[in-house]
This record gives sequence, C-alpha cells and structure tokens, in this order.
Amino acid sequence: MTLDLVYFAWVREAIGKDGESVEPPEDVATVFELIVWLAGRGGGYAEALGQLDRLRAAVDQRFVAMDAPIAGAKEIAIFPPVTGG
Amino acid sequence: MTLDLVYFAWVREAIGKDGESVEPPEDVATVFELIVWLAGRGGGYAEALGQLDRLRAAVDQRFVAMDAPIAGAKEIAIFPPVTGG
Amino acid sequence: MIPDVRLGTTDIDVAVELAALEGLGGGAVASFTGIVRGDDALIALELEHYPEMTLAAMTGIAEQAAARWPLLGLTVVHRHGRLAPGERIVFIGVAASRRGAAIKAMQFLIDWLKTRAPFWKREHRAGGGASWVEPREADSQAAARWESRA
Amino acid sequence: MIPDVRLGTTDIDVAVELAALEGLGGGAVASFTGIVRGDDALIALELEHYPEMTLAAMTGIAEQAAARWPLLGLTVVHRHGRLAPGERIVFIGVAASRRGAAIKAMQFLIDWLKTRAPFWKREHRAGGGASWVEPREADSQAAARWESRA
Repeated sequence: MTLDLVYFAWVREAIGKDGESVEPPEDVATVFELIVWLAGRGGGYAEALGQLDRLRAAVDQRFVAMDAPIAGAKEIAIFPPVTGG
Repeated sequence: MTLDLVYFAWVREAIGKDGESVEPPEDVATVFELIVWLAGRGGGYAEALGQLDRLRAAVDQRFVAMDAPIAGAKEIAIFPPVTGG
Repeated sequence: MIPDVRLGTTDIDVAVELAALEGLGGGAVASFTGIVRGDDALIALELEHYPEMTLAAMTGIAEQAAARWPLLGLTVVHRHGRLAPGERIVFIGVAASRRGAAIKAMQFLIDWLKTRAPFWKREHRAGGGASWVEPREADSQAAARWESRA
Repeated sequence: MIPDVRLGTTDIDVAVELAALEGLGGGAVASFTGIVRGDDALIALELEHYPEMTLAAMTGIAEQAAARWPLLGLTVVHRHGRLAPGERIVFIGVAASRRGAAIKAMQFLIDWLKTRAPFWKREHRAGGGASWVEPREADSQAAARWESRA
C-alpha cells in the first residue's frame, strides 16, 4: 500500500521535507504504528516523531486519534498541535 | 425638607410631568415610604406608583434599594427597570 | 488605561472605534454592536435616559470592567433619542493582550449596561401605537452572574 | 444562513465585514479580531497551514456554530503567511437577533479555530531567531468546554 505523507511545522523541519510517499509493512495498521515505524528510521524521523504526546495526525484531511486505522487512506498528515486563531 | 423628584418612562407619563418639588411629612424616611406617600395622592400617582416591584429608584443619581433613607437627599428619581443597551 | 465612554445622538462609526482599539499593541479586540431590530411594524425605537446620571453610570460600569480584567483599551458609546430600524444603539469595544480578558469584559459591559444604565426604550409601531419595552428576566440573570466574581 | 468562510494572505477589512453583518436585520453583532502582538523583539509572525484541509476545517467549525445557535450571519476570515506586529490574523463576526447567540457563537468560533484548524504559528525575532509557538493549555480547556453542550 502506497501512502502519501505530509509534515507540518517542526515535524517538517526535523524530517527535512514537507512530504513523501512510503510503503509501510503490512502489519502497520494504525497512525500510531505508522509513526513508530517512521521513527525507527532514526535521524530526523526519530527526532520529529519520538514524543507521541506532542504529535497530532489527520487521515485524508480529517483529524484522527492516534489509534485510527490507516487502511484505505491516501494521505496522512503528521504535525504538532495546532496554534492558529 | 424640600425634595426634587424626577420621573422617567411610563412613570413620567402616568404622573403627567417629568418632575416636581415636594415636601413630604417628617415620618417619610425611606424611598419606599416616599413612594407610598406619593401614591396616596391618587390619580396618575396611584397608577404609576401602585406596583412597587415594577419600580426602581435613584437618590442623587445613584441607584438605591427601596429601603434606602432619603435624609439629606436633593434629587430622587423614580422609574421602571432600565432597558437600555 | 482610562475607559472612553460617550453618550450622544449621532451615529457610531464602528470602523473608527475599532481601528483605535486595534492599534494599542494587544493581540485581541472584541466588540459588540446593538442595533434596532427590524421587527414587525416597528418604525422607530426611542431611548429616554436620565441626563444627570447616565454618563456617570456608564463610566462606573466601564471602570468596573477595567478593574476586573487586564485591558489595554475600552470604548463604550451609547445613543439616546429616536432611532430607526437598522440604526446602531450601542457599541462596546475592548482591547487586551489576550482574548479571554477582551471577550469577558465585553460580555460583562453589555450585561451591565442593559441592567444598570438609566435608559428606557419605547417602541413606536406603524399605525401610531407605542409601548415601553419590558425588562427581560434573561437580562437580569445575565447581569447577576457577574456579581459573585470579584 | 450559509457561513462566509475565507482563507487568504491579504489584510482583512473589518469595517466592510461588520457592515455586511449589521445589515442583516438582527439586533446584535459580536466580533473578534486577533492581531499580531508587538511583543519583545518580535519582527514577524509566520502562519503555516495545511492547504488541502484548512478551509474545509474552518467551514466545518462555522457550520457547527450555525447548527448550535440561531444566527443571521457568520463571517470567518483567517490569514496565513508572514505577518508583521499589529497586523490582523483572524476576524470573526456573528450577527443574530439577540446578543446571547451572537456572543456565544463568536466565543465558540475562536476557541475552536485555535484548537481545531490546521495552522501553526512561528515567531521570528530580531537577531534571526525563530521558534514555533507552543499550544496553550488554556486554549485546550476553552475549546473543551463546548464539547458537553450539544
């Protein structure tokens, strides 16, 4: 399964790009597991994704909880809590 | 003791003037007693001042409760609850 | 910060009032504008007031707001006299560093102006009828909730 | 009533937005304007956002407000990009028949925009430093109090 990932704010900065396409292994079923798998790449990924409580996510442009399934998703966004308004 | 009375809204309309000077008897000591004394004049006074729970008052331009003393007061205003804003 | 409190008969320029508040360096400006509703058959709203007392009462309410919240600017403008449907009656604008203080102070100001400033509204209707606006219980309750908070 | 929700990079004309809301026949217009604070050494505030999602998220929040309160008009304008101190970030304006709905909806909108619209603020300071704004616990709490009310 090919997923489009997008990153924002300091997640984007630490990883060093604003998005990419990935093919996670089949046992990666939730946003949480996706983040753990990505963090396992080390370097900027580990830095950006190491603290789960500082992260939020959206699946296909909708905010989701960390245990949300990723089956069928096209675009998954990972970012810090929002600070607009 | 001479008091300047001022009336507003339907109190003014029922009494038929926007104010007057009065000399209440000495045993009239509070706003409540003043209103009862005025209502005793009958006619528009009785009509305007008959329902105490529909009236509010100010002594020398400050809102007061009905049991407020009137000793030393110069101007006493009697009116319905306010409806501005 | 000295509250800017005014009473008059001319229209209120909301853009001018807000621009002044926006320029005070704060991050938040909250405003409220009260307007004569175009209700059925209403042709005019008349606001009677107590000339010797009104501005002082409005100023007292504004000073209460300034004492309760950290504000950078506070403007209250209230009109009296005869107003047509669609005309502005009252403008309240509050500037503060953060939104909590600005919004709460704005809400407090309108709640207390409605119940503690000496204005009386009369509605003139098509056909010649006129009636004094009755006080609303909801307004008393809205004002009372600020009593218990220092 | 269809909420008027916009996202852009140009300045917000508060006077024009308010005039439109004042003309809807209601008795109450409440507004909130968020401004870049002139804090110590801040030279610019940068707002990053999620282009494919932001407007839809803002619209969803506005529709929630329209479903919860009887509103006559609702305008939300949010900017993104680089803003100087004193510039407007966000404008929220709500028109309703009575003030309770207008003020509550305005407060709901800013509370939820702060916590449920995909924007991220970065502060640029004199000397070249830049830091991402941390989310505030007070903002989470302000947003959460609307959860329990249908």
